[in-house]
Amino acid sequence: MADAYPKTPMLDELEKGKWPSFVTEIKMAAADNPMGKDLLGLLERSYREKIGHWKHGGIVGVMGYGGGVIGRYNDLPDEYPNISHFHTMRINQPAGWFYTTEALRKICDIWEKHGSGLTNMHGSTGDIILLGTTTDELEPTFDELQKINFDIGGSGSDVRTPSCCCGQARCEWACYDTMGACYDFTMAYQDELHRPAFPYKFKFKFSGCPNDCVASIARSDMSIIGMWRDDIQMDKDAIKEYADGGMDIKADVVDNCPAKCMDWNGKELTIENSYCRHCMHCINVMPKALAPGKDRGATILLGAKAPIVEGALLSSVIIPFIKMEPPYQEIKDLTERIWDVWCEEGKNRERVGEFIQRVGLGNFLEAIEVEPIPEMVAHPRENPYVFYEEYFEEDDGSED
Amino acid sequence: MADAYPKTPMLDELEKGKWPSFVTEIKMAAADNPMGKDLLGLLERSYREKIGHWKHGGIVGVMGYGGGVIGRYNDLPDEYPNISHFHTMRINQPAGWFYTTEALRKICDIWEKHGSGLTNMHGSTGDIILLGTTTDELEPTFDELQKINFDIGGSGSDVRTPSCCCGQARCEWACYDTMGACYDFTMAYQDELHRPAFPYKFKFKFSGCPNDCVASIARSDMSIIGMWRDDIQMDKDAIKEYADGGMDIKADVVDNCPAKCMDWNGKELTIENSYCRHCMHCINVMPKALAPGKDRGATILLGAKAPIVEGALLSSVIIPFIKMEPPYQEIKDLTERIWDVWCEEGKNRERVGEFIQRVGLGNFLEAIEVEPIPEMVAHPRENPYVFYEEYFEEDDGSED
Amino acid sequence: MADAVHERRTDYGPPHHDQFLPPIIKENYGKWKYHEVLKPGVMVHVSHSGAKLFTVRAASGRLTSIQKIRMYCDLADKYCDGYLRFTSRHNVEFLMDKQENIEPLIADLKEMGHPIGGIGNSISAIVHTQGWIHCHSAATDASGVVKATMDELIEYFENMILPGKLRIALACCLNMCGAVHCSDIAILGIHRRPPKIMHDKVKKMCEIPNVSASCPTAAVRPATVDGFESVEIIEEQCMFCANCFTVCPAMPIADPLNDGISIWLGGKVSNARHEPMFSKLAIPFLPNNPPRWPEVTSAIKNIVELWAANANKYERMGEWIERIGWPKFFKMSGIEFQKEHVDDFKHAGLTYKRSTHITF
Amino acid sequence: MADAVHERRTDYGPPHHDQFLPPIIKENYGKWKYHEVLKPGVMVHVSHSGAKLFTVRAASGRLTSIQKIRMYCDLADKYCDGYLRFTSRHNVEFLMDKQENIEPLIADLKEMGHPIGGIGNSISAIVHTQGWIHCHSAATDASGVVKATMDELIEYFENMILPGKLRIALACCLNMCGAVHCSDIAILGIHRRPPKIMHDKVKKMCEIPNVSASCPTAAVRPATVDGFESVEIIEEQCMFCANCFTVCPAMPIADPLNDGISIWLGGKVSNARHEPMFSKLAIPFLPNNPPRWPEVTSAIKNIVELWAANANKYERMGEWIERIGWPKFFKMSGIEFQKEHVDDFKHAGLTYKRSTHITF
Ligand code: SRM
Ligand code: SRM
Ligand code: SRM
Ligand code: SRM
Ligand code: SF4
Ligand code: SF4
Ligand code: SF4
Ligand code: SF4
Ligand code: SF4
Ligand code: SF4
Ligand code: SF4
Ligand code: SF4
Repeated sequence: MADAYPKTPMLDELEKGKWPSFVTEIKMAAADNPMGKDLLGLLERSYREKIGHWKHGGIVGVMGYGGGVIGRYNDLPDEYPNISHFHTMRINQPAGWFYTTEALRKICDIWEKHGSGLTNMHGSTGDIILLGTTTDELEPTFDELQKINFDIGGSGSDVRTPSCCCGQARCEWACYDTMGACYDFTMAYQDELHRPAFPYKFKFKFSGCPNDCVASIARSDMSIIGMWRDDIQMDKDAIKEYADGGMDIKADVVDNCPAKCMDWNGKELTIENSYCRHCMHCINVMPKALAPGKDRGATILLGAKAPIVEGALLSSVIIPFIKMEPPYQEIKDLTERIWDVWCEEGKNRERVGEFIQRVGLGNFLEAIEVEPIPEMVAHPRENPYVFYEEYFEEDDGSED
Repeated sequence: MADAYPKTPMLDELEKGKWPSFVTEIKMAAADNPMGKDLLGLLERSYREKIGHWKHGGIVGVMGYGGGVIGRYNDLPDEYPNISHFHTMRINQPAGWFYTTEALRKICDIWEKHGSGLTNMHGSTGDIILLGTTTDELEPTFDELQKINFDIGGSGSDVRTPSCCCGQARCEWACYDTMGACYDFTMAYQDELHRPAFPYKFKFKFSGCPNDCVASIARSDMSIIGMWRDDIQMDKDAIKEYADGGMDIKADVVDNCPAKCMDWNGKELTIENSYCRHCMHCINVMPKALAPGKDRGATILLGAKAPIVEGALLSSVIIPFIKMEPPYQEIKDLTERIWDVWCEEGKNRERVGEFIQRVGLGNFLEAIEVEPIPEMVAHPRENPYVFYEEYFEEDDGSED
Repeated sequence: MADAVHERRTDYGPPHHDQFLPPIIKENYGKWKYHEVLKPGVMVHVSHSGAKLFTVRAASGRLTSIQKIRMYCDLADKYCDGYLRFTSRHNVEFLMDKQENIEPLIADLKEMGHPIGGIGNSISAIVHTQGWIHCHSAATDASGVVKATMDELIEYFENMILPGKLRIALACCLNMCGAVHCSDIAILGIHRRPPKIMHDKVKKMCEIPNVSASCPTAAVRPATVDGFESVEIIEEQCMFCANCFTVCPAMPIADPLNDGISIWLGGKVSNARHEPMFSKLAIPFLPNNPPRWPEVTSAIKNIVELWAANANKYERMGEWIERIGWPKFFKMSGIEFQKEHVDDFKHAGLTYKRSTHITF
Repeated sequence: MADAVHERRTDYGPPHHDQFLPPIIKENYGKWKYHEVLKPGVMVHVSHSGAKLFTVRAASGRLTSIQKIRMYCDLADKYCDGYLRFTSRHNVEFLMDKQENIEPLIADLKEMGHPIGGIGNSISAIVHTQGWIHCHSAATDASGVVKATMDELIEYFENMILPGKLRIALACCLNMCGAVHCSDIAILGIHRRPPKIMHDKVKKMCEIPNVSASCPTAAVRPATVDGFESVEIIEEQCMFCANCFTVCPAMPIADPLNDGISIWLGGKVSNARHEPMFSKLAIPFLPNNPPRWPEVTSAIKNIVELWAANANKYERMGEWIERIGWPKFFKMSGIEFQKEHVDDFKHAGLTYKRSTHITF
């Protein structure tokens, strides 16, 4: 079988070493599939020439959907005809990336029949990426996906496939049901996910606590991060066990608290909870002894994105604390008000974060009908260029 | 005498209370001087009406000088004729604001004869402010000042009157002779100080150590701040005395060290000097035990200013360490290269800090022929928008 | 068999996750009490009910064939009652309630070529993107650089011998699909030459006003060249972001002579201790040197080891550098500081050193 | 007697300070070993030679009559061999080598109405500006507000009962001659109404292009009004900085109904512990209420006392607030948070809260 592959001396180097080799994966797929063989050939060529061979994608897709397929053509179709089309399908993953082997096998079967047999498990937004097929195979693939209830994910100027950490499924720190919320929002916004109608993309990510294991604060337009607002739960015996077990509680825990709100007198750990910043560090270090409080919910933040065009952004706080209970109506109402304003006034290719930067947080808040509160800023303004909105006129006692 | 003053019921309220009263000062001057009386009247009126009564200044001055006098006229000259002109003269203070009573009395005598008898000791740039005289009195005043060797200070787009902390005259922490350097620079740049020829003002301030007692990092275009680069000097016995005296060295000193480079084991204090940030805190708290090292000089920083127009700036590092020895030629050469570039390319009313912000520090450094070093930045860039300056062409092996 | 006349559905969304959760998770959903890392790549979560869930995390190259997925399925059937999951960094996790299955599973995984690790104070898989496998925008490959780098760092994946977590991400162009902007170490593909303009195609393929508008530095201007309505680029204003190319395919920017990789440091995402931080430029340019990018892998290894040897416990890369200061970092690492390091974009002034907090 | 024909000199510079230094300073210049604060407002500097220099610091209103200067001179002659100095915050300092002179000097100073203090962990004199005494640009008075405030805070000048130094500065307009932008507490005069344009005078008094260019928000545009070549202001774009007025006297901005004071907190200059910081807006507007500005003085007193009661030792205002977070500060102080607090100038985005480091 090996001689069926094109010669790939450079790629072969990447089959050495301990980390799983993507070259080996391609070869595994190539064994049964001509697409894989051409991909090996084209990639080897890229390695030799130090340049990619993919052209700007055209618009291809599946009937009734405005996104979810990334069109791709190579620039040497005569030499690599099996991948002259090589489109990617983004398939909405199940929340938390949990699978039964049965479901996975069905996906494999479909992709064996209709595509390259290559995937990304998963794409960096979270989708199952079915990597490489022809225009003709798109509809048939979707047809089969329907039967196993896997739907298409987002691409283009729409809601992108939401993702979440495993949360309450496996983590003791989850302050809300991330998987439940992720599923709920995904279902609620099917239309927005599948039919691009925004100025640009809009991503939701759900993390169960401030450790933020789906990097939502860096990578989503709306970041929903688990939070508690009462006292950290403490198990004194467990603290003693850690101390007896040799943990240097002063150095490892107390001195690393960014709020400087902990104290360890050698016997007892105290936390001045009203100063706690909810950073998670102490809980991370002593999972048996400390836990988030019982009054749990989430912090909602807005606006993260990669640098293009106005520079990278992190999300910033819009709601410091909200209870997370289905159907999450308050958050959805807020989201929709945000979309309305952004769709109305946002520029083409302007992410919501950039939009806020351009119009100013104060004006944005007014437009979405949210009161400004100090939790939204790291600190108040430093420059004195304040747009006071009213002034007194000589003739009246009232403000203008 | 009291009935010679105008009625000032509001101002009189400000003669109450423990803090020295400027109203009392004005009254003291007014006793012998009609300017003071009119000033009381006009000021009382401002208090009543909640608005100032001074007009935009005209250009007045002293022959041969392009600055140093702030012209001022009131907008009610018929009612307050004695202060219809009320110009201010800025007189270059002696370095460190040290005086003999003899010198001060001579100034008082001149101002009694030629002005309002009111002063600011001192203005916030550092000058002796002779507050209020008429156009006719400017030349005669200067004539008398010449005789006692007091010269005029800066105003307008020139070098402003440099100032300095008392440094080695009274402070154990001064890492160089601030007063000597301040005098030297003032003398070297007399022409630039007296004849505005820059895009805007340029201020020098000299502080002997990072405590920065003349606020140079916030208030001067060039900040020269004392610095050492060897180890902090330690007197172990004195440390012991502090400890025995009840100082909590861990809490007060070690825990406040921003570099986290100190350790106190209950007996001995150790400093990992190569991590020390030269913040002064430990030295400030234990002046008998710790002192700046012996290899002393200064850090040079550039660009502080108040907010108008582009927002306030703090100075930033241009030379992390330089020995401070007269005639400070290297610093003067640098200064003059900066002026050349700024005069050539700076916009009208653009301070040097704003200029650097506009052209970019990298380009600015190239223009003034200084190599970029990491000490100049808090951190390297976060955005990937790098202007790589060369690229390879196909036909040559060399960079473009 | 595909039924040609079944009703065509849309917008039914992903399958609900409930059906994919193993019974022990369903029973203990939201009831976990604490976890312990048992050894590299293996942890146990203990429920308030006393139930114990064991997780084995195996490395994945992310680009996965259906053959490999089926092999995972075989293992999950054998040891985990047919359940498995993937992580947010694309590793594969096997979940089970039977502790005795851990060792045989690990043995099988290793046999298959999948190292176990990435949990705790270790380096996990590199979040990355498409590169020359699938994207038109790439300035470097993704999977190859990742493979070469992880081979070099494998001991830190398989062990927990680091001061804290270390997260690496790669993006093959400034679009940063790998969201590398907040990583401890970011590997970023970069162009360094302005786009070449296919003047005969611009007007046909692109909207000229959109193209001009796309450039963050206004370097692209409408112009007539050789009789074609097209655009021109003021080269000194170009910083190679490729945004014009994203909008207009007639302006290709990829260039074998000048494309390469930059290395960025000190970002983080979690709120643990320090607030989230952006990564900062450490090495402005390293050449594309396939297949194993030795300049890149050795630069990264040096940085990892410098951090490992000098950081305090729990101190992420960025926290460590913030404590010691960047000048010290440049000194210790031997990386040369250049003009490129100095920011000159919008907020550049705020990155200047506005204090005397200097080390010598 | 003025000699009419003496040679007219220029550029001779200030007198050299050497002639103004007391002998003990000349002898010990650069040889000081340490200092001790003996009591509020009194310190001793000890030389390596063993010599001791005593300093008594007295409050000054800065605006000083020649009569007062002569009184200072009398005291300096009596106790200090004819030497004295002023500080960078405009206090007056009496320097002497005779410890026994301290108490009589203090008695005389107090008698004259000059409190002793400002050294160590105290509030020193307020750096300030001209206000209605001399400047055309003022939105409030300077000396009056300062006097009223210091009367209120006098116990903190005369004692050392604070956690650290507290520096207050006042500027009567956004030009910020008092460089209030880095003060623990900044009192800033503000306008809140766009300039009124004297259309008949603009063309005569000002260069119209310069006037337009002067506006940071491009609110000023050339326009013909009532037949005059003049300018107009787009009111919604005006943030009352007065820069157009600085350039053009025909656009007065001062307005009794709307001028007032804003309060800013948490700046510092020294490098001690924390790097220098800008002050941040705490109270957007308080009315001008002469002669004693009670709203201003009581707001400041409350803030000082809140800080004094809650900060750790050595913690400056800004360091304290940074530790507890601004939301907490607003809660504790009872100051209302408003839209005005939210930055909307150039770097506004960097002031948004980009983490979950939140307190409840
Ligand atoms: C497939 C994927 C990379 C991967 O290998 O995982 C990807 C691939 C592309 N991204 Fe992305 N992005 C992918 C996740 C991201 C992420 C990460 C995330 O979602 O967490 C980001 C950063 C976060 C963000 O949204 O800002 C990201 C930021 C971008 C950007 C920059 C957007 C910006 O506002 O700065 C672009 C350029 C654009 O949209 O114009 C872009 C554009 C693209 C395009 C469509 C290329 C283009 O210019 O049109 C790429 C198609 C590649 C291909 O041929 O398949 N992609 N892209 C990821 C989607 C997989 C999935 O659905 O699961
Ligand atoms: C007298 C003094 C205030 C005082 O009471 O102490 C003063 C008074 C004036 N300053 Fe100032 N400045 C004075 C120190 C400062 C300082 C503080 C310093 O030098 O340390 C600053 C902030 C630091 C800086 O330079 O940025 C300062 C920043 C300004 C600005 C804003 C400049 C900027 O770039 O942002 C202006 C407006 C301008 O220049 O257009 C200004 C303009 C003015 C003018 C000339 C008003 C004008 O718009 O033309 C004021 C004249 C008032 C008068 O009638 O006497 N003054 N000015 C200070 C000079 C006394 C002296 O020579 O010792
Ligand atoms: C499985 C996963 C979530 C998922 O649904 O997929 C996960 C799971 C856990 N994370 Fe995480 N994290 C996961 C991605 C992340 C990410 C996102 C990322 O890397 O892109 C982050 C933010 C990274 C960053 O800050 O740049 C993340 C930051 C943390 C932290 C904070 C560490 C820190 O000191 O900054 C903790 C706490 C700890 O480890 O002490 C944590 C802790 C944990 C715990 C211990 C939570 C628990 O009790 O179950 C889990 C196992 C720990 C481990 O891997 O060491 N997890 N964790 C993700 C595994 C990815 C992988 O394959 O390696
Ligand atoms: C006399 C004066 C210098 C001069 O040449 O005029 C001076 C003199 C001293 N300063 Fe200062 N400082 C003087 C203005 C300043 C300023 C500038 C300002 O206030 O505008 C600062 C920066 C303020 C800021 O950060 O906003 C300043 C920040 C310091 C510090 C740092 C304090 C801190 O914790 O941040 C110290 C160290 C200390 O006090 O522990 C210090 C320490 C000292 C020492 C102890 C130095 C010494 O050994 O002689 C002197 C007496 C201390 C005192 O007043 O408590 N001096 N000092 C200035 C007195 C002004 C006044 O009348 O109050
Ligand atoms: S984000 Fe929090 S809740 Fe979610 S997996 Fe990570 S640590 Fe657990
Ligand atoms: S969660 Fe973070 S801020 Fe809160 S007490 Fe623990 S370490 Fe401190
Ligand atoms: S700046 Fe330093 S040297 Fe100068 S007076 Fe202040 S503490 Fe002394
Ligand atoms: S000077 Fe500052 S940084 Fe240096 S050791 Fe002392 S406290 Fe630490
Ligand atoms: S980072 Fe750039 S090159 Fe890589 S997949 Fe994303 S868009 Fe394509
Ligand atoms: S690559 Fe970027 S900077 Fe260069 S011309 Fe295109 S859009 Fe402008
Ligand atoms: S702050 Fe403004 S009003 Fe006050 S003196 Fe300076 S320029 Fe004049
Ligand atoms: S006051 Fe300032 S913002 Fe308003 S018009 Fe004048 S220059 Fe522009």
